[in-house]
Amino acid sequence: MRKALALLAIALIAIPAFAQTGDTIKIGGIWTLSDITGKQGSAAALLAVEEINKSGGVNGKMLELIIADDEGKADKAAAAVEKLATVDKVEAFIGGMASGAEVGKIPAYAKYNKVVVATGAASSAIVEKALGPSPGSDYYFHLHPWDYNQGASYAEGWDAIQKKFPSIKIKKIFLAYEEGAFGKSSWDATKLLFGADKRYTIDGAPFKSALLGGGDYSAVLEAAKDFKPDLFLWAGYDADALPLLEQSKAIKFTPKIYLGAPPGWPIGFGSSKLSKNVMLYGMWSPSMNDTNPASKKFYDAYVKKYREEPATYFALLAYDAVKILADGIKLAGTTETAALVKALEATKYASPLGETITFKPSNIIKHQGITRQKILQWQNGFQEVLWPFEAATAAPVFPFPAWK
Amino acid sequence: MALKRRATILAALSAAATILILLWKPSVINNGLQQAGLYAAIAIPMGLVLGIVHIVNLAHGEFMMVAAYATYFACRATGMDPLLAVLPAAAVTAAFGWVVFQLTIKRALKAPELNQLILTFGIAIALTQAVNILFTSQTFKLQLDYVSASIDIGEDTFPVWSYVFVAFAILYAVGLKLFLTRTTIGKAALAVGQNPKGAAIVGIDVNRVYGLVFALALALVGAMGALFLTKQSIFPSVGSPYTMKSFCLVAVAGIGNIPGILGASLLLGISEQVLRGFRDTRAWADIVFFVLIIAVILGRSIKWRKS
Amino acid sequence: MNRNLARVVATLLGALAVALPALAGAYPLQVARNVMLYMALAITWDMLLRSGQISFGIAGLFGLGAYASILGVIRAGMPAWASIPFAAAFSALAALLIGYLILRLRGMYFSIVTLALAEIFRIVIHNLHDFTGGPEGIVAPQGVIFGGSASALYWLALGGLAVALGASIWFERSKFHFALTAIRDNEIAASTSGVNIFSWLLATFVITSGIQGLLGGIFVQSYGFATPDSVFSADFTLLPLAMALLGGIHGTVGPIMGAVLLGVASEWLKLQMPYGHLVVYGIIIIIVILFMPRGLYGLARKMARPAEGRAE
Amino acid sequence: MTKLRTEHLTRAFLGLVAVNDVSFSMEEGEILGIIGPNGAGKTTFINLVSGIIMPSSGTVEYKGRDITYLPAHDRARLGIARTYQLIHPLENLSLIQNVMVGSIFAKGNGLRAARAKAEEVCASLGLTGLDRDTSKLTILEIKKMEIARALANEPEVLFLDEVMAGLNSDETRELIAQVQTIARERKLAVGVVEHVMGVIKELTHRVIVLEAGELIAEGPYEEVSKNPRVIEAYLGGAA
Repeated sequence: MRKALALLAIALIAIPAFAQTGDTIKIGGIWTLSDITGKQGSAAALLAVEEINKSGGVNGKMLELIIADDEGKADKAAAAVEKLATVDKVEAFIGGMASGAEVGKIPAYAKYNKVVVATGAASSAIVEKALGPSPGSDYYFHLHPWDYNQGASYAEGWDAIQKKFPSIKIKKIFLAYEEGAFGKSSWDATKLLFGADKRYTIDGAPFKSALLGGGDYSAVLEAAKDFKPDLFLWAGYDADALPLLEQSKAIKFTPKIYLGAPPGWPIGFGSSKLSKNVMLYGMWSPSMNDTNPASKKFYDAYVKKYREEPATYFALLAYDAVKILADGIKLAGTTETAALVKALEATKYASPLGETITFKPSNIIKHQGITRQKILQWQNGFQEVLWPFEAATAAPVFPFPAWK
Repeated sequence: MALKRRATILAALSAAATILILLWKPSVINNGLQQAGLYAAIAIPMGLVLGIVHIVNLAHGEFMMVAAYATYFACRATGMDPLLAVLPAAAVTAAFGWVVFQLTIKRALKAPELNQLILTFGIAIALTQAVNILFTSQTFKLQLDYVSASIDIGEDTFPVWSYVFVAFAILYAVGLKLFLTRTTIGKAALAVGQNPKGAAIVGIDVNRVYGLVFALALALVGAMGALFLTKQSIFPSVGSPYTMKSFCLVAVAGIGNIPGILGASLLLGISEQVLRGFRDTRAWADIVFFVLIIAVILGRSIKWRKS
Repeated sequence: MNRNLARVVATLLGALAVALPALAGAYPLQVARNVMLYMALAITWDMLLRSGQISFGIAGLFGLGAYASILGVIRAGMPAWASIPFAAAFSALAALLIGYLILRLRGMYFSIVTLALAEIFRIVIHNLHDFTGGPEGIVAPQGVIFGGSASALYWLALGGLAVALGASIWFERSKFHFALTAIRDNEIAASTSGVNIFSWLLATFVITSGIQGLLGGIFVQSYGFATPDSVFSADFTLLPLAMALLGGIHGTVGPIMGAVLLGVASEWLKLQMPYGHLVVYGIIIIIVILFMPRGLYGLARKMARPAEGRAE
Repeated sequence: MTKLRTEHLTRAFLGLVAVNDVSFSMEEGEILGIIGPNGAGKTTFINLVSGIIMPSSGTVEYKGRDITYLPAHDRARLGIARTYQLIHPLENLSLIQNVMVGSIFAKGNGLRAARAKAEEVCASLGLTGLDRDTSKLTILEIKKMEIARALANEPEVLFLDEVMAGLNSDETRELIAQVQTIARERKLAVGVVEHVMGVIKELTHRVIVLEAGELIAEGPYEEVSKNPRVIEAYLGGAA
């Protein structure tokens, strides 16, 4: 009892109760810090803050990023928002990855009505719905594409690729999707966007991701093999990448295009023989450094500071979130919400992701940033961008090589 | 008599079902068997610990995860094949387990059962998170050609690599059976498992036996960690689903019934694959595991109550 | 700890809980809400444990209540406040039905079956996309209950805790105490003394499950959404269990102490070390179990009366 | 008046017949000895009439009502109480709370009434220090506590299963006297299982003898103890 009370007392004392309104602009960043996306996202955001402060800060003030962990849980995420808003008194928020945690923050975000530049949370079914329509959700700037944006951009991308490369012909698409929220929303979007007006024949089957204790794909791969797709697409996690390929090889399943859409890839995937010419959906790859100076600048600075590669594009989104927010504050001259929202609406930010980010309405909210993902391909151990063509770093290799 | 007749009918029915499935979709049996092997080989060490030390080890899968990470880095540093690392991994994990046992579990053996449960829960969190800090949440995977091994029969191609799990499961079950019935230390372990107080009275050092059995179980888990690495990706939380699956399998088999784990795994592995084989039942494959667990346990309790 | 001191401490804590919205900012209130939720779950788990039955199915009945509440609002047009008692009733009814099946099981077999049932609930809700929203989850169209007012949400959470606390104290002071302790100590002696074991277990299971469902309803209405992964999370089973054990089982005080310890430790550690605090969290659990096998409350009582040996 | 009667009561465990075709009855105010060599089925017989296990065949009647398959807790409510060969204290309840259990559940008393009843019963057995933990009690006190718990049921039929075992001769004498007084005052039918024949001789009005699950003799102790079959059973059992 005594011990518990002592702990409670320490906890209460440890929370500084005074407000600090001096020469800094405080930004709160919330990620799942035990996850690589959150770890690197927060690191990249710190890098951006450092760069901005080195070049004189924003309107004469230094930026200060205060990081909090949401542990991937809604209740912890809500506590993180409250802490940043009331204890640290931050003036804007960035961050976010898992939709299930993001949706826990929304009531608190709405209560404080400070600008949020969100770096993750793709689920339109819960996050966008919970945000609700304009003007109630105007404070929220969503950088990452919604699930339906992604689906639409893939459909667009494949149309464009087939037009440009007549040798590539896709009629039948099979989607193997992990049975959780991520896979299910991918399946819904794929059915909706590829299945429309019967241009493509679509089939799909769920599997249990290795991330959640699965790892046996035999049933879904056999269903795919029977379907004989031109494009085989899987929506799962990095833990599924190599086992799926190995098990595909074991049953001699050789689609012409083998495409994966995990949020990240396992370490050293490119050095695996099986990775050859596997395609992927994503937003960024280090190969873009050759064609995109912003990408190279970010990459070099990140590697120099942290001595590791950014493993996923979530690091870049967090970096962009800080830069976009800083530009907005510069333009508005204040962090006051109405003015800052207005300033951010004018955002035209050349992202290291290889596109210019602006905010446009999506299905429900008013401020959606990126709507397109990219189609890439593993070539000789590197992720090369195939589409959009303006960011392309290589031409597609087709078909997917059959197993020897 | 009635019991025997019922067993015969059951055996005949399951044989008939097997043949039907074989004709309809031979891959279901092939995959189900291999999956069952993986389940069983991971669950058997937990059954051993539960049967003799009477601890539900909630860090079971986490120990396998640690073994797999150790194997991964050893293999990457030396270029060794993880199959060669099976024995070293077993030894290292056993040593690690023995240390963990001496430092923590031994001190909680006299406490109520639930304390041991939560203790191992704490160990599981600490292990997972320590690995997360060291190696991040990213996944690692060795790429080995032989895991894609398969056999062609007519039109069909059957993957066969995972039969290595089946082999290990059988090896574990038979080996443990022999160990527990033929060796002095094994007999002592069995005696301790059945009646710790009685064993102590006849002069068996109960805590030492517990420590040895725990280390032995972890050796088996460690070997599975190396094997698991051949086929699957590893990441900090990779072990935890296997803890729950193993716990369930041990319960279906009945505590102390190690060969029963093979049967339970077979039942669950094949039923899962059968459900996954149909389009309409695919999504429900996960539920079969839990429905069967409840059915078996309830069925057994009713039988007990009758007799 | 003598009785007067205990009463003073209880009164002070009660006063603190009531005064907190006036004293503390939004962050401590939010943390308090989280802690109170887990505390209430820990208490209900302990209530069944007093009969010797170890449930691993807290998350199942909690999640069931959560979905009953949000689907009650969305599919049946219930007002949000009414959906919370509905959640309690729904989980209680579910517990009544499954209780008939499973309450004759004992020991690990009971535990495993409750765990399996929780998984079955999750999978069923996961798979009934059209009705439940499936794996992606479902959002309450009217948003968070009480318009998201921090103090109202705090009172709601405190209300949930008060129900659990009230039930637990009632259990300690009524026939439940005698029935459950007798069942835990010796079922045969209990039955030949007239204790209808099955009925008392069923009543306890239904009551505790109902409260767990109630808490699920409160949780889901406090955040305005449900996903299978969030409301059936294993955290809702394992953390209350750990809290009750670390605080001390078979009574109301232990789970309270354990929940304060782990709940506050978890937030406090996070402030100290944003990366890696979960390792320390695990180590705290290990250390408390090793050095306080009867939990904080057991240790406190032992220190309060060292002369007497085994107290309980 | 006949309180308890069995007809052809039989119980087999996996082919082994523990109680075989036993028919007997117990009258109000009667103290009945149940004797027989080890493994004769005495405890199984008590388990059958108190409802802890169910018979394979035969019937049990209580005051004319068929209770053959009635669960144990319902029999306790009707008025059948018992103690155990191996002590069954409820360790997490205090002495008085142990006794209260009988009154609360078998009689449906409230806690206050149950406490009053328990205090009364404890007083009649000479138990004091009622708020002590059971771990602080002597063997005699635990035995008395279990008798008190049974008496708090306000039973009409009471079975005492080797209640004197483990007690010294003074303690035994004290308990015999108390059991006799209680049986007389409360008009109980008491069934007593004992190995010490002195106790049986002093305490009982009548005995039944079981051997290998069968009832082989019945009557006053003096008479039965001369029965050659009984002597043989005991000698055989001893040999």
